[in-house]
Amino acid sequence: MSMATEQPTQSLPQGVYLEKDIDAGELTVNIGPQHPSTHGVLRLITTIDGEVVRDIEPVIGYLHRSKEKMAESRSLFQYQPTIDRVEYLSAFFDHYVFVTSLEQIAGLKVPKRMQYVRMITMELNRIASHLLWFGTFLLDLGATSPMFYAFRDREKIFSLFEQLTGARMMYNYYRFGGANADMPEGWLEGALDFCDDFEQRIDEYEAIVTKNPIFLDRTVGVGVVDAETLIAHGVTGPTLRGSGVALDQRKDNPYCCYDEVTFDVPVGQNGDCYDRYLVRMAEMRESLKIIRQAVRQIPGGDTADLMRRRAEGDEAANDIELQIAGQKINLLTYKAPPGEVMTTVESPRGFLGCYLITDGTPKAYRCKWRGASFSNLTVLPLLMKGRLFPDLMAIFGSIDVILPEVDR
Amino acid sequence: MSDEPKENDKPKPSDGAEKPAKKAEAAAPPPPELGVCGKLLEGAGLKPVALPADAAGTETVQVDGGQLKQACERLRDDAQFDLLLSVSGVDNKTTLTAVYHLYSTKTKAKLVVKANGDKLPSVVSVWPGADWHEREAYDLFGIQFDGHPNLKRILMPDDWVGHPLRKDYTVDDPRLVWNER
Amino acid sequence: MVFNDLKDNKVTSGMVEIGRGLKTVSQHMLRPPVTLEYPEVMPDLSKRFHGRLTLLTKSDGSDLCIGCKACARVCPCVDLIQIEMHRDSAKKPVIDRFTIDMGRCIYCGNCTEVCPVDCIKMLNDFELADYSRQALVLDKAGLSLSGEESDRYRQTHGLEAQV
Amino acid sequence: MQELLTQLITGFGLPAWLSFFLWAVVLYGMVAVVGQVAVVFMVLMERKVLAWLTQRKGPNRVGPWGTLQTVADGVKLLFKESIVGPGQDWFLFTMGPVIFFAPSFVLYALIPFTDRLVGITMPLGLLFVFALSSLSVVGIVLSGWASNNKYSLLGGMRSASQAISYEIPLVLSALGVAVAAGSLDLKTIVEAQNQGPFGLFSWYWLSILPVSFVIFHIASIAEVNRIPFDLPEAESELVSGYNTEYSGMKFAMFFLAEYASLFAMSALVVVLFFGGYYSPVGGLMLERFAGVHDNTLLGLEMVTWTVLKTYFFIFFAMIIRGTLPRLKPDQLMAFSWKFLIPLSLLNVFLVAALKMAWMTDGMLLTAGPFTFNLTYWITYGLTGLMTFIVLVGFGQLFGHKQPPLPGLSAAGP
Repeated sequence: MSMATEQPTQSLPQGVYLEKDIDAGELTVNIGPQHPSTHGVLRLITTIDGEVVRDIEPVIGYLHRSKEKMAESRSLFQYQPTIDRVEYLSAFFDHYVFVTSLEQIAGLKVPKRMQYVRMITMELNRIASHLLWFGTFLLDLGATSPMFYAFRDREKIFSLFEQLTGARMMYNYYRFGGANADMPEGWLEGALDFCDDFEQRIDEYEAIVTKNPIFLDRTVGVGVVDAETLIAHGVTGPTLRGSGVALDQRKDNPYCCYDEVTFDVPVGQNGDCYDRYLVRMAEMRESLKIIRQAVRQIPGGDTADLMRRRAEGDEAANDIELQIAGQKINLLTYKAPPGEVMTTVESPRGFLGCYLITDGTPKAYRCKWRGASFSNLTVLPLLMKGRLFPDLMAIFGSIDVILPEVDR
Repeated sequence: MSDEPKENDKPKPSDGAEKPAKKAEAAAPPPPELGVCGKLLEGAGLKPVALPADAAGTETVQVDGGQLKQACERLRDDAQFDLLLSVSGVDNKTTLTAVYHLYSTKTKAKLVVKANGDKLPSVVSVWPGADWHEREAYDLFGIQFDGHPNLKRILMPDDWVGHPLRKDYTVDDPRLVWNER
Repeated sequence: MVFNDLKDNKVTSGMVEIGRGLKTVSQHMLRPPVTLEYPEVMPDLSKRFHGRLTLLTKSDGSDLCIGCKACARVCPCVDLIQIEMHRDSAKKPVIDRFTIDMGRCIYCGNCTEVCPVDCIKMLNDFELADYSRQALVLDKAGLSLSGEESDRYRQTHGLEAQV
Repeated sequence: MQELLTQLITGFGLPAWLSFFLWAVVLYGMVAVVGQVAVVFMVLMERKVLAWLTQRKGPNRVGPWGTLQTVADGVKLLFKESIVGPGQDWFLFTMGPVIFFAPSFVLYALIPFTDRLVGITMPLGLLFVFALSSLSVVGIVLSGWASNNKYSLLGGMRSASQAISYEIPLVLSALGVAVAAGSLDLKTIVEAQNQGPFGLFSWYWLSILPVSFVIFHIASIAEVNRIPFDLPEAESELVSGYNTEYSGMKFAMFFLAEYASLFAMSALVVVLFFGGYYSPVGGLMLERFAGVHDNTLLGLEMVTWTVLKTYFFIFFAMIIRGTLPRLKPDQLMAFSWKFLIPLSLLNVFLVAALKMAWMTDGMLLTAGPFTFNLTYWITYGLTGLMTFIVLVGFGQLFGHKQPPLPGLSAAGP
């Protein structure tokens, strides 16, 4: 690694480059921070020998927005909207982790209905995130159409989110102990419609991609890694499940109401790019399953139904479990009790954690983000040693790194 | 928009202590006892100090800086904590603390290990994934990890002065003038 | 020997799969485009959309804002909302200055949530581009809706009338 | 027209050899104009087709239905600054696009749009086409080298290896055509395909050279660097490959030449395998059904068929671009050297054997148009069987076996 960075950087006069003898040995290529397939501002100092990658060193920090320092200068409620930006492709997960951390410290109880809403929104968000991964992964491999299809369907999810929260990507929807508003009428039907529609779309994706011989050539047997290495490097999520470990927070430590729905945890066998692809595609189907069950089981049913029951004077409809706002706290003056907790959630990329320490002031004493991509990115040099240069895009795409989560 | 915030009962009255959370809780009466992992470490000849469990009830032990690496090895090999979630630095105003959040993919257990000091042994040899986490803690808090293969700044620019997440860090860097409005 | 495993034959199965992909992609040509031609066709935005901030007024057009500065206190962008107010002889609040820098706003909606009188709200207007940063700093006149518009807003969003 | 020019030149008392050069200039001018128009249309078509494939609308702002979009793009590129950075060899950097550009457009001169509308008729036309089309790689390598950019250099190197690999199956599969038609002259090849009874089905693509057609089409896509073979400009890894450093008109030359060579290669597929300027029912429709013998009208029909068929293949290439991912360089080489080249060698051998068996009058299957003959059925049967055996056998022999695809196992409900 040091070889790549310690090369002398002398400034040569114009024209000297071409007169110099080209060293037939290794070549250092600086990929990024602006490069079409580094998905943001990752910089990879790559040493290649012909087309073979000898060494690769990721350099991060180009998207560092001091989210952790911001937490210490803003009140908890003030800080809350900005954490959508930690991992902007699945902002509900960020929010959930942060909100849950404080709920655990303060002992706030979350109504059941709200937990179901959180589950539905998070699973929809997981699909949206995987869709973006699917599109960009195929784009990295050179196929253009799947990206547009994925974005088309992602838009449908965003429209649902916009009806619910008012924003398409930065939701700021969950609150400590609940959420800021109930679902609009007909929102659950909209979610179900999306599920029915998306089931066919995902079949189309698979028809285009899954058994395409070129896609198989590009992914099968590429970036093979065993589970022990991944775990030792702290890699979680679909990347780890592609290597055959059924590690899923939703199963192991069920949060929200994941213990009340049935779903499978798809795991791969070979631990290559193709398995990671299969796992994510299967996860989207599982998410659909969860959403369908959750919509069926949500206490109080659709908002319209709940409103009607309340209007008719049904006392049970005013049960705290059916309130979405839950235990309201005054957001202006709220001081969290001292305490600390690390909450983790199964985000689309793995364990997303928020280590929150409060000290009785309105601000957080320390708020540390454990981004799944941060750990997942560390295995990239390991996977890339000795592979071909174009494999870099397949492997980097398949571990699904999102840079804002790495740099925070 | 029916849920306009109202003044409700606050969950707990806070005495507004500016002290760090850990100390405030450590002062509370029944002193915490060693849990399963703490006993395991004790059995291995180390001297873990039990800390109150965190809000989720996760066992928390404090390990002396010099024994950190042995403790981590024991935890990985004997208690099957094979996944290091994160290494978080915490500035307690008097000392720096590195907080290790461990997870076991086999037993699904969690554990929090804390070590005080600004010079700690690196656990990269125990969990390779600690590499970047330790670099981050070094970058933002200035905790020196002995034995780390490549301890340099990771998030901040290489020529940055100071460690930004320390409580005594003041923003008087002339390069930040553009940020002042 | 060559005929019994045609499915595993790389050439034949590959050709079939490529053909299937081409067919699936070609089918999309017959479907209507999903693109909205934006300036002509406006997107269908929901009532909760986080757009430009606005100040509602009473039905007669007088200030609804009471100058409590709650919105400024919960705003994650420090100093985004700036309010100066005084009380007149009848102890009624008079807003001297109310500016919002829309160029720095992150459209989180925190301010709309804490407003005790439902004064600061978000519109569906998202076309805010301008030629200078200064033009994005909206003052009270630029933010306030007229009395009728405020009434219409309250009607469509199910808020109580403010007289 | 050439005679007219010669007369004009000699009439002015100038030496006759000058007329040759002038003719060349006039011809190239015409070709370039025709080619530019075709390219402008193709760029619009590509963007529209790719948009339709992805449920978008494509360019629709400039001009009615977006028709002037490419004109606007061209004007923009024309007026953009053409940057030559420090460390770049100015001469080579400029020559790269030129060398890439020129042969792609010269190819137009060789395509027989009708039996008379051919820029240059030469007995070795096919050979000349390949000679020209392989020249363009020199331009890519040059510009990749002169760009003083590692991505460009890699792109240029990839292009060189790709061109070397895919020229061989391209030529070998066209050799089958030459063997079947008994000539290297493109016009003779077209005429030879008007001999069978069924028009569409007696063209070479199905009747006797299906394997050649498949190989040729694959190799021609590789030759013009389109997805799935666009490694020299692989956008996701090499940013834009050999043309990363180019801007303005120099970039436009790459851009135009790529489309020009796509048109030329598609036209070549039509000429070699799809009956050139003849209609799909055999002969010319106007002649057969309306009894028209006017040369102008028939010529128009011929041009229509050539252009229609060519655009069909361009369209097909666009759908392929919308669907398939990109290969890796090693897979690209393996596909060519381990699969296409042995297959095309075998194919040449089989075509030659077939021709030995049924050769008459120096042409295969010259029973006269529109007659049914047992020979055809036997030939069709044989070629069909041959195709099947060759494809399946090659799949078994050379297609590297992939491991059994892993299913996903689900861990518990």
